[in-house]
Amino acid sequence: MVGYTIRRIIQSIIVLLGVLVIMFILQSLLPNPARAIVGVHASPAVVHAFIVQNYLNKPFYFQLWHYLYEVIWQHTLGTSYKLNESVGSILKRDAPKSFLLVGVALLISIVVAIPIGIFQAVRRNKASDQAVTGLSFVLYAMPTFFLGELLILLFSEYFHLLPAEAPQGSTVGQILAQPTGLILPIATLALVNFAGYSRFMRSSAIESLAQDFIRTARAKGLSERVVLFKHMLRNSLIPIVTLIGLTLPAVLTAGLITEFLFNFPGIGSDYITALTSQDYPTALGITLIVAVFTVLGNLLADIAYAALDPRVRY
Amino acid sequence: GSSSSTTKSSSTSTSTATTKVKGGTAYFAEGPGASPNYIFPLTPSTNFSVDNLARFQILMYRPLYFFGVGNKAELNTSLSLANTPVYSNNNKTVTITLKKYKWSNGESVTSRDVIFWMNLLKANKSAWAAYVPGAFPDNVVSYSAPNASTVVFQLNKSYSPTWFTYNELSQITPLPIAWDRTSLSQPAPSPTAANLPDTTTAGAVSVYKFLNAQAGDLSTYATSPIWSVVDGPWKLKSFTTAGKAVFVPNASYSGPVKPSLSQFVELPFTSTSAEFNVLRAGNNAITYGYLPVTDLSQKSYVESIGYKVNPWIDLGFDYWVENYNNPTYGPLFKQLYFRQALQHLVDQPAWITSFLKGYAVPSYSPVPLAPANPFADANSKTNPYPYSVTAAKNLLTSHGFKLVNGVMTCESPGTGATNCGAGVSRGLALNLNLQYANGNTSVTQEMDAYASAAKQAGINITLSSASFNTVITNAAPCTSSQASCKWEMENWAGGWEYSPDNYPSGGELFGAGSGSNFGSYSSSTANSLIAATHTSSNPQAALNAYQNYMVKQLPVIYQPSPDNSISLISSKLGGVTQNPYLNLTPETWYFTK
Amino acid sequence: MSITEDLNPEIEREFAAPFAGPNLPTTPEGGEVSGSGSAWRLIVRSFFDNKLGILGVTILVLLLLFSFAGPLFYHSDTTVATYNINLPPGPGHPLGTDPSGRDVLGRLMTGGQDSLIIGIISALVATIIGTLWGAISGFFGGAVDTILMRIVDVMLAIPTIFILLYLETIYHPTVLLLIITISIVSWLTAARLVRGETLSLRTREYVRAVKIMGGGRLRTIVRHIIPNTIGVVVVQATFTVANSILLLATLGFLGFGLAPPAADWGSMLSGGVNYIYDGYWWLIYPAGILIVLTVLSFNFIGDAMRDALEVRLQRR
Amino acid sequence: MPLLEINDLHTHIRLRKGEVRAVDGVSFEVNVGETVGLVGESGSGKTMTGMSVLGLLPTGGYMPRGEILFDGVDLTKLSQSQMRKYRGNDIAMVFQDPMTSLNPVLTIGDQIAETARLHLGMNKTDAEARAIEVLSLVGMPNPKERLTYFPHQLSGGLRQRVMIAMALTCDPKLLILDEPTTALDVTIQAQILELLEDLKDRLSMAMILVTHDMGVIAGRADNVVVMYAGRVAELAPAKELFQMPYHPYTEALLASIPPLEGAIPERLYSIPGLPPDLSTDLVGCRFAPRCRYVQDRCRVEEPPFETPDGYPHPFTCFYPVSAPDRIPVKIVRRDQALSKTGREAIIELDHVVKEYPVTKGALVQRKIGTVKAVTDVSFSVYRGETFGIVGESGCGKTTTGSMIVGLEDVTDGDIRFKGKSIIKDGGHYLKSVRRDLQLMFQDPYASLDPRMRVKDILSEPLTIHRMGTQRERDVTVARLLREVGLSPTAADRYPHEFSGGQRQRIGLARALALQPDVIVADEPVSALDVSIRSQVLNLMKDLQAEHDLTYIIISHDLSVVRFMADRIAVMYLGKLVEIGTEADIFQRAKHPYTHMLLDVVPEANPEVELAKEHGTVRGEIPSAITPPSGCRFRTRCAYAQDRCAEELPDYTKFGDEHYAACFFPMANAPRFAEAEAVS
Ligand SMILES: Nc1ncnc2c1ncn2[C@@H]1O[C@H](COP(=O)(O)OP(=O)(O)OP(=O)(O)O)[C@@H](O)[C@H]1O
Ligand SMILES: Nc1ncnc2c1ncn2[C@@H]1O[C@H](COP(=O)(O)OP(=O)(O)OP(=O)(O)O)[C@@H](O)[C@H]1O
Ligand SMILES: [Mg+2]
Ligand SMILES: [Mg+2]
Repeated sequence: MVGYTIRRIIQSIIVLLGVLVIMFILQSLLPNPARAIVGVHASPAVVHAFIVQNYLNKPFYFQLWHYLYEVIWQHTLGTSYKLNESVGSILKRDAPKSFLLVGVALLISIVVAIPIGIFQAVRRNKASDQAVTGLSFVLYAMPTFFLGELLILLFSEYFHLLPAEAPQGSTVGQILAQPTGLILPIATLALVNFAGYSRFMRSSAIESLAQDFIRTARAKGLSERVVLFKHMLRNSLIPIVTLIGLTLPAVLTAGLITEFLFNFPGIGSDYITALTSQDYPTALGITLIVAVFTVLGNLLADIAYAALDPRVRY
Repeated sequence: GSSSSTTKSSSTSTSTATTKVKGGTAYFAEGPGASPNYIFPLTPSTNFSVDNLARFQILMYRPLYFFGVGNKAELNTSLSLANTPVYSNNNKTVTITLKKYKWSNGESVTSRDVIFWMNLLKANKSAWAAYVPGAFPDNVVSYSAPNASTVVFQLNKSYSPTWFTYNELSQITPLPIAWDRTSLSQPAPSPTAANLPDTTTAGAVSVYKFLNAQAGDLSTYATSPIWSVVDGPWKLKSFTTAGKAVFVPNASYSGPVKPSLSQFVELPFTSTSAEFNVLRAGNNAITYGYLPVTDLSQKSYVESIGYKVNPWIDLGFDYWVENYNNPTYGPLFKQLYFRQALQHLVDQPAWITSFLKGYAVPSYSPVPLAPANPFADANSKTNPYPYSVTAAKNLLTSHGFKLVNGVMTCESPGTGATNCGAGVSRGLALNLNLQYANGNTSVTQEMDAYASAAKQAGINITLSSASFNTVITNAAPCTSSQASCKWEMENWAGGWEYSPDNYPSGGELFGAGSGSNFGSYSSSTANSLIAATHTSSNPQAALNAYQNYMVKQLPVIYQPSPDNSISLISSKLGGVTQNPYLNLTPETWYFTK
Repeated sequence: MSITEDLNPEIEREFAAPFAGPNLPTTPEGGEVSGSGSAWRLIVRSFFDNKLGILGVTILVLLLLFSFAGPLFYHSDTTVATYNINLPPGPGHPLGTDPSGRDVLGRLMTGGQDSLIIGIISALVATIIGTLWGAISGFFGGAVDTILMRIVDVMLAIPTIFILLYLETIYHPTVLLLIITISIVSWLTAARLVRGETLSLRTREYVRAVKIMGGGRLRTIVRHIIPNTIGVVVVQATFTVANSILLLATLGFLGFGLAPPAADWGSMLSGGVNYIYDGYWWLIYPAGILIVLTVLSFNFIGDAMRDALEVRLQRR
Repeated sequence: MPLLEINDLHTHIRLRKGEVRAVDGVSFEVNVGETVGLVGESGSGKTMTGMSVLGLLPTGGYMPRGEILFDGVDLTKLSQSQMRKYRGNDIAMVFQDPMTSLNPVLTIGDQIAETARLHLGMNKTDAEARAIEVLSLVGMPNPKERLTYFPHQLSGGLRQRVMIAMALTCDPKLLILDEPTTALDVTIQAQILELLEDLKDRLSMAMILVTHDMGVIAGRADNVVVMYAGRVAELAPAKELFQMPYHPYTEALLASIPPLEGAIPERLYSIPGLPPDLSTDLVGCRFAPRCRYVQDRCRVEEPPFETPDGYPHPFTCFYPVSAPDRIPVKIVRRDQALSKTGREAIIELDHVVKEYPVTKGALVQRKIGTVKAVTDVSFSVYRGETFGIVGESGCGKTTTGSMIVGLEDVTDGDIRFKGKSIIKDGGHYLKSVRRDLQLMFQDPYASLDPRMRVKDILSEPLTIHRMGTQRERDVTVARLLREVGLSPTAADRYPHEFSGGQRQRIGLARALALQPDVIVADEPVSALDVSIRSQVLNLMKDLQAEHDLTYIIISHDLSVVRFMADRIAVMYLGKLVEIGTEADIFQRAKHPYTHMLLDVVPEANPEVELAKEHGTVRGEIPSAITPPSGCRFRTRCAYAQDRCAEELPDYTKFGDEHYAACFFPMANAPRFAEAEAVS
């Protein structure tokens, strides 16, 4: 297990290096951000100074090398062009909030999707199954922002029940202090994820239910409840765990949209702001941390997989 | 559009007389993604923004000269730290006398504080956003403080006094001597101490380094012993790195208007719709917000929940640029008739009423009509090239163009009066690209309308949209051989704001080779007219000559200039004025019963 | 991405009756063979057993008719802007006009063309790239596999929208560019899926049989591996279309859709969402519903197709 | 009163389209202490009958008619919750595949204790104690330790013991075993069956033993129920049934089993055609279309299940088989001239070694050992003969076969085809003789590309070798199909449109397409039903004669190998332990391992089976990664001595072509030699 973990970590580092290479290649294709950063009024000298100062006149591999140097020796992720802050401190401030949002939504969607998926599998092709299937299909077909807007329209605009904006604040504590504001963004994100997970849980449960050992369990005289929750559940969770790892990027993307929509002060909003203001170091830092979490999420998923499935031993 | 908006804005300050209550907290909505993040007034270009300067620093650190009187674009003598400057010696010597202001640490605002600024600026000018080689402070040969309240500048040549006051002296912010150090552990120096670090270039460099580093630590803004020394009406109480700033009145503020509010809060937002969602939800989370242009139809709703709708007009004008060095169309852009044709297709009145619901000012000239200002002359008030597809068509056909497959195509090249003009080759069809900044429905609508009108005139315009920054990056001055010179027209939909260069003389805009001349417009007449606005001893005459030329010559394509924002001000809030240079003065605000 | 396609495809364990044929004494020794048609015909047949599948195809056909045949019957100039902006539905404009005064119904049709073309073609391109990538990776294994799959891992570690936004910042969004960019981020799942399939196909006896017969690698990949991944690939492609259309909508929302007068439903929807408080429902719901319907129909089709394939697998 | 009495049981399964009548009027009874065997072809309703007793029907399943009386209670009338009281308690069931039938994520202790807690109301500790008890009952070594094991940590045999232990937890009165040993090796099968026998006596249970293996039934069942197409064809005490079957189906089943003793028939009897589709309406006798004795009446009228006068037991037939009618066994002794003299060795294996590295790790593969799949194996195969390789699972049969056809490289040693190495010259020679060495695959499902039509499958080898024009190929395809007994229309069909046996025929046709000299057939019939199996074996024999083929037949089924092979090699854990002619092996085997194998194969003859000495199988197959030193069989050998661990026994010659690698060769003949060969 330890050996496996070490190897996976090395592998993850290689993947992250790959992410950096891709991002720097992409960045080198982007228009030079200097003018956009320093503004309409700035003189060419200022523009030039900015370029030199940020190595924008250097080839991408030099920039990459410099960035690695910053990351490894200086423990920073560069400085934002626009925000007068190190990218590290932006991430330290905003990433926890985003992971709170995404994490809670993910948790809720999983916790709801699992029993519902099982329920559907048990009542397969009955009206209730088809109703949930229909709902999850529609949710799944909805662009995140559209769903979010509809929720805003319904709950803040029409019923005045919930705030249309996420809580504001720089710390997780401040965010949590205004829980009502979290409901809509979390609901949006959770609904979007729920759709996929419940569908998958349903198939996974159906598949598990068709396994021979379920028949064995029934032949023992166990009640359906025990059959489902002791014998079937863990087996059908195994593929779900991997799925969650794999869908992390998609979940984070939905998180980005949700943050933007609800004015949530997290890295998703930061990312869009950074990109539209060509604040590349910030955008890069956020991409990197998201990649780190994706890779980490997959690692955790694999470990959870091993924990759930005794057949897997690394 | 223009007249109505002017009257609208003027009504603000004279709001109905109701009982004024002391105290209360006002919440001000920051623009999307525009939250303050740099506190040191000697601001580098990356942070040189309205949000940092006019809406943040100025609340705490007053500039030597304050601009904007109510909603009029003028020097505000009463809010300035100094009396009106006196020019002498053929406009080569400037003498400034300071009024009696105090820093919050009890020290007086003296000429030494101005010298401190100048020392820092001289030593670190390249780090300063507003620095243009040859201009301030290069054009100041020497500066001195004969006594505690007087500063004297010797200039390298004669300058137009108005220009120099509005554009150069306007940049000065006296700094407290308490900042004249290179580490936090050092005690704050005494203003009378000799040999303070700023007096040597090396010292000034390290003081700047120190202060700039301090300004980089956003989390300490509210607690730093440096930044807490203020001479403005407000003091920072708390500041989150996300951009939420809480101000409380500076108890020892010595200026004329003292705050009535007990707290003033600036709130960050990711998008205009996010801001508007919050505002609509009610509960007074925002006292002073804004209405996104797309939601103009919501005017009556916001009024019903207790907001006044007031446009905030800043001094500026709007346009988009053509690339005079474009290898294909550059020669055509250089033809006045063609620019006239393009301008004839801009239907400013219709755009303003339909798309901007009246919240805009037409632009015909680099010297704006609104807000009220002493600069615009009669020539800038009428549009010489009003909307007319036929006029545009005629201009083209009378210069050798013919419709070929619905597209105007040059049929008779040459330099004669009825030819297409120098460098325009036969068969050149008018298939132009126009890129505009997205995120703003009205701009999209305008560009759509423009492309449709152009089509009727036989000009095929392909639209594309991109982020503001992409547009502005694409619109870089270039020479025709450069690969990046392929762009034809770029509209970043922001035009030009006269701030902090408060004088609308366009020095950086249209001068050949000047920094913000994106389309590489080049005309020797224009160059000399611009120069005159900087140096003439008869400023207004020079400015009039300049604007008359620019109105006719169309160095850019003018488009309606939307109001900076459509403010939504709680009807409980009184005393609001909307400064044309966008300076925020919550000290004049108060709550009413 | 579609969440469901990546791992174990859903197995609807429909019982498949064992193969049976008439057993007349006069038959050849090995027994008679009854034809039920090609695997494809079988798939098609079980596909049409699925009600949702039929619904999906019906919706899709209607959408295609709406977008491509619609303009033949309903004429409107969707390229020219007018000042009749944001008109509610009324005579001349059954679905009102948009903020640039264009007819919404007409624009929905042209927008549908672009959305469907972008969605379908980018899914096609992505699937082709992904299939080749996955088949090569899986078949050759070893270092080739490691390198190719690490590249996929890297791309997967960056959320799609991040790469997309980067690319879109560089270029002006055009139909071609949108196809290219969406393809670039969409092939990954297909690659992983096909690789997985190839790994298992590689050890199938009929693939080993090629070697016994003396056939080469090329033959194995082209004649045996790729044709046998087709089922999975087609299902994946369907889901990719749905995802591409969603991606396109999201891009539109973030301001990276097609610029007017060209239209895509995503940009129309996100443009309309700006007016969410104004009651301009015709700017929001028609586009929104069309997107949802399109995505829905492709998901239904994909789902039904997967089930159909499963049935076939069961029969084998 | 019998413990279980099934009367006219019908079990139907509703499908989206139509209904399957899986069990269609089945009656039999089971007494305490008795084993009832349920036999029949695949799909005849055996499992469904067993599941009906437990009330565990698939979705859509229901019992429209009939009763299942257990201790006088009609189980068909009980609700699910009432049924649960019986399941696992009074009636327990053991399923076929112990790997899939055990929950992979729960420990075996948990899975066993669960039943005890549920039905016996035990607490955790008591239940655990009970689990240990039943595990020792089924002969699980170190039962206490094993409680925390997961199923995958146990071998197949031990897993099946766990399944049985689980079934025994509550001292059931009735134990239903659904193919309990089909997934296991013969040796393990023997152990498990013995265990069951023993337990039945000790615990005085009744058992229903479901199997398709007549041999298993012969030795273990008191009464046998022969099922066909959801109905009982014949019901009789085992001895009676095997002596004198009355139903043509029973007769045919028995006749299609290759005998393990006595004369080897030239051909086997095979039942033509396939069982009917149970979802269609069936008129008349269900077996009629495949019956040798069919009369017109059979096609229209359904015979009753009854004991006609003068017959000892019930069956379902109008025209029962009478002794003179019995299928004649065509006894043609194999041509004795098939000796190696004057024949050329077409394949020669020379000290062949095959090792697979065992690796771990995803990014950096580390070798953590080698699987010694084949170690130092040498033998020759002569032109025109059939060479059999037998041995337990994992002994290296497939690997050997794959190396012979060049599908796997050898790690060491040499393989020669017609005297020339196919290894040494970098594969050039192999390439040129590729078409002469063909493989027939085990799994007819997996060996045909499901996307290709049969004609493409069959012409693909021709295309690869650029043989003939398109027209000629078509002709060849038609000829091949005819040769393997398929109609020419088959050419346009896809593999999924064929039955298993038909597919295996196509596989054979493909192997023949290139007119090879040698065909290696790896378990060619192990996936097939008995009735189909004999068809394919007969066909293979016919084709061999026609095309002068040399076969190498790999099988773990000794009866198949005996039927087919002239010479037989016995492998154990990668080593060749004994080689000789069919008679050498079956009558004069010298190696204890060969003896063990021969002793445990069940034979479809109750007399032989019942006379068998039990307990000859010891232990389990050791790991191929760390095989035992010296003689690899020593760990399971009753005669092993110290020397066996220290030295590697060399081959000793016992006859012309008979060699065995043992220090202490068996002096007595294996059991089969005793029965007199009829010649
Ligand atoms: N879940 C099910 N749904 C529909 N039909 C089924 C189902 N299970 C079995 N059948 C059908 O019921 C009949 C009897 O099946 P059963 O499993 O009892 O046969 P079996 O004798 O056990 O065969 P095998 O030897 O292959 O196990 C067959 O025709 C089979 O196709
Ligand atoms: N590709 C492989 N990699 C690693 N080990 C293998 C491989 N193929 C076979 N082995 C191992 O080699 C040994 C011999 O396997 P082989 O398949 O030849 O046995 P077999 O006699 O055919 O068994 P069975 O009757 O189960 O088919 C086994 O221990 C097996 O696990
Ligand atoms: Mg069965
Ligand atoms: Mg094998």
